[in-house]
Amino acid sequence: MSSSFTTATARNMFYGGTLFFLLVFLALTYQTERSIPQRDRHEMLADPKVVAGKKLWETNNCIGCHTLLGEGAYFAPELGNVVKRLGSEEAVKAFIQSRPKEGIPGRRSMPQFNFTDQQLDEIAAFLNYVSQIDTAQWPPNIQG
Amino acid sequence: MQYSSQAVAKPYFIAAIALFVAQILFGLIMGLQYVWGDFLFPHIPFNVARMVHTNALIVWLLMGFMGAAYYLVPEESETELYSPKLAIALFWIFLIAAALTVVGYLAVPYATLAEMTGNDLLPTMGREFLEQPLITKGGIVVVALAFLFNITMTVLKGRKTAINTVLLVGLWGLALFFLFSFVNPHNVVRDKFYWWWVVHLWVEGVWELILGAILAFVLIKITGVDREVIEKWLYVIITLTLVTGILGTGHHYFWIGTPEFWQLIGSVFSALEPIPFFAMTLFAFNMVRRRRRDHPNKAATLWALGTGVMAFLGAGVWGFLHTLAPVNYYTHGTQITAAHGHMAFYGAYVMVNLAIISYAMPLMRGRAANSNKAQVAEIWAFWLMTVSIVLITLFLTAAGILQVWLQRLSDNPLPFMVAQDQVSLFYWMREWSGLVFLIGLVIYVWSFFIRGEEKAA
Amino acid sequence: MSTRRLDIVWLGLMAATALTWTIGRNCGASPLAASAALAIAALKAWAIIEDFMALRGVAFAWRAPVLGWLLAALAAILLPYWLGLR
Amino acid sequence: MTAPAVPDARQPYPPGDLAIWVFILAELAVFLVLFAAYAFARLKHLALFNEMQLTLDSRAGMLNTLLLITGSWCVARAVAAIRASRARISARWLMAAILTGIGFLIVKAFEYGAKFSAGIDLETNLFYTFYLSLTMFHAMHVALGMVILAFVWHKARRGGYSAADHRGMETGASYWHMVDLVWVVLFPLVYVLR
Repeated sequence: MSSSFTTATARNMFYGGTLFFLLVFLALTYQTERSIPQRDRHEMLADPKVVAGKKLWETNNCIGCHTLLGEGAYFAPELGNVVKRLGSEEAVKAFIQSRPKEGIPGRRSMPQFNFTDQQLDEIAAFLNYVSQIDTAQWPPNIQG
Repeated sequence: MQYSSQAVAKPYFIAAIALFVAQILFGLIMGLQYVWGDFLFPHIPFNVARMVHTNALIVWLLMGFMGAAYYLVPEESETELYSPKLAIALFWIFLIAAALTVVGYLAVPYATLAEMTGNDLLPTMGREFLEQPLITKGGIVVVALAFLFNITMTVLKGRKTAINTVLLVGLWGLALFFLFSFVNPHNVVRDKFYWWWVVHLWVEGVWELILGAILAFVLIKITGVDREVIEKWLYVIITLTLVTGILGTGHHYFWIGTPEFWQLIGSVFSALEPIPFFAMTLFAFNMVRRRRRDHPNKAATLWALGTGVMAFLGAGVWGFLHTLAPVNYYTHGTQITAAHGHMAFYGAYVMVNLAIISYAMPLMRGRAANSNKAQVAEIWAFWLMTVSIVLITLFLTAAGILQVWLQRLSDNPLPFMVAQDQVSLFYWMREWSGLVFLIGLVIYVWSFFIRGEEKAA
Repeated sequence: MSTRRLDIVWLGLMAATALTWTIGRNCGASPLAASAALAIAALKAWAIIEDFMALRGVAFAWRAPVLGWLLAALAAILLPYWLGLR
Repeated sequence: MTAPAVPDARQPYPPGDLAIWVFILAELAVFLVLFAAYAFARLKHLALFNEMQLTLDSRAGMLNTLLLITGSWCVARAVAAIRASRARISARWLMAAILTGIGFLIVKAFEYGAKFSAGIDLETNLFYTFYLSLTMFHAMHVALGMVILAFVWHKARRGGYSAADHRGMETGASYWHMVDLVWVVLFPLVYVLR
């Protein structure tokens, strides 16, 4: 078995194959970068509230319980389409604002973040932006 | 242990196991919070426990990889480690940075931690697995580069072997892809696109190279099969790994706003990702069957064989379950993903770490293998932890299937929380399995302290 | 593998390709044309495997995966094509 | 001169290094899954695929098939030549194979040029997602095969191979034949089948 199977060929195959597929991957990344602008509603990022909303989303670790476009923690609902599910940005803001401080006995509950009105506008604007992204008709239904 | 500088690996392994215990404790907290919603609320909310759980996992696996590198590189290159003092210094920097980060997660609200640690300078926090503050990320980069310098200098002045080369490619790749954790565009689609360059190209790319190199080293030492055969198979396996894994990244680009050709490419290539794990299992069993010596360390042999099997099951089979786009459309963001995550991480990376620890620790304590009593305890721990992970994965898969049916497939889909209440039975059973895992882990740690007649090194 | 035999196989493959093309060009969307084209492709592939790849004299353990691949590819193409006809 | 080399008893291993054969089988598996995906996608969008197929330039497809078959033949003749210790002639056959590869890529370049200038790209419709993915992925394999053949040609010219030892050339030859084998199935599937 060993005579017909040399380490040298296997090693060259490793470097050749890896480089080859890395190049294919970079080419597809370039193609992705070229076609993302038609799908990502980047024009909404011009609104400073959306950018600030993303920062709020990150600095409060919302991904620690929720999923966004299906990625994150599976403890709390998907928020990629929450503006559509609850109906409006106002409804989302009301929900966040009304979280009980000591939680709901015996049940999972979202902490009260004490956001100012400005911050509530920002987080709602961010979630509205995310809900507009073309995600190939995902999630399957409004429940997310 | 042929070189005195290999002893540098000992603190890394000890710290790795300690962090492993911390990871499991927080895992149990989260498991309980799934069924008893406000357990420890608001003191340790779910997201904080999750950060500690996932970050402790990644840090202890990295500690284990570094310890493994410090142990096997001197022996492979037949020369002393370039700078043992640097290795010890880096150990303390890394451990303290990790400890401070965990204290930061637990002591202050995450938003305050962000302000305190300069997240405004360069916002990189608040993303899954990459929640570390900016200074911790900077610390990780410094530690990683210094570690790589130390290991690379050792390899350069010593014998070049395939295991050394593959390990170095894996470690340099790991450091390189971690740099993408500093890429955090406002555009959510691009943010997620490059986030996967850290996460996927780690665990389904370069980490598999590190896994292959460590497993090959352990198998050479345990089976005595000559190096030429093992190194050839190592190269073939990691070729299949990167051939399928690099374009396999596409299976994360189905529903995040990226173009839809990824659904074809991601499905096709990630569908073939189990092949290298299957080849690794064949390879491991083949080498053990054709062993030329009967190594006294039965436990390490079991860990090495178990790594192949569980990696194939967890990463391969459970990965394939939900990797095809039409299936992933329904299982994306459900407990099925969590089930795959548990068994894949345990099967591939936890077990290979425990294999090298189980092989190297006795040698570093001056004996060829632990006493028979200690090995029996360790083998009990092996089966308890492995069976428990299989149970956790089965229960989460069942929960995931029911969740998909109730929340997405049925003609009147239930809201998220209502569906979660329906699957709480499986969450209870998962929590009990988690306790079994903790028992197994306790026995594993205890097995290091069992004395008895031991064969000299 | 004698060179004369290689030349014969080569000419055969070239002719088969031309034949496949003319079939595709003229007969168009008839199942008969399609299956003929596929059959010729199968023969061509078989010749390449046996003669050019020189797998004819090789142990079955290594010949089977490649020939098996050819059969699997043909099946994967024919099945949906046949389903499409109904 | 052409003494027929009677194939001795079953050789245990295929020509060339076994490592390349593992890689060949992996690549064949990828293409098999791509073919199946194409065929089933065509089943679901029959009208689109049949209509779009007409926009393909089947003459270019046919020419490419002829080129790759000739390239495969050249490589087979190169291996036969080295077995007869004719290193210089073997190198010339290898260069002929590389030229067919260059021809293939040129034809492909024209074909893609026409498509891109017509505004067609990877996302125009499902057919072109499949057509461009499959054929570009295969074209890159032709390119990789040519890189391998170039190495082998370079070594052959310097007398690196002999009748006794030409495993490296067989390795390169096997990979090149795989690239041709895949195209021989891809051509009817994409260009001819209606």
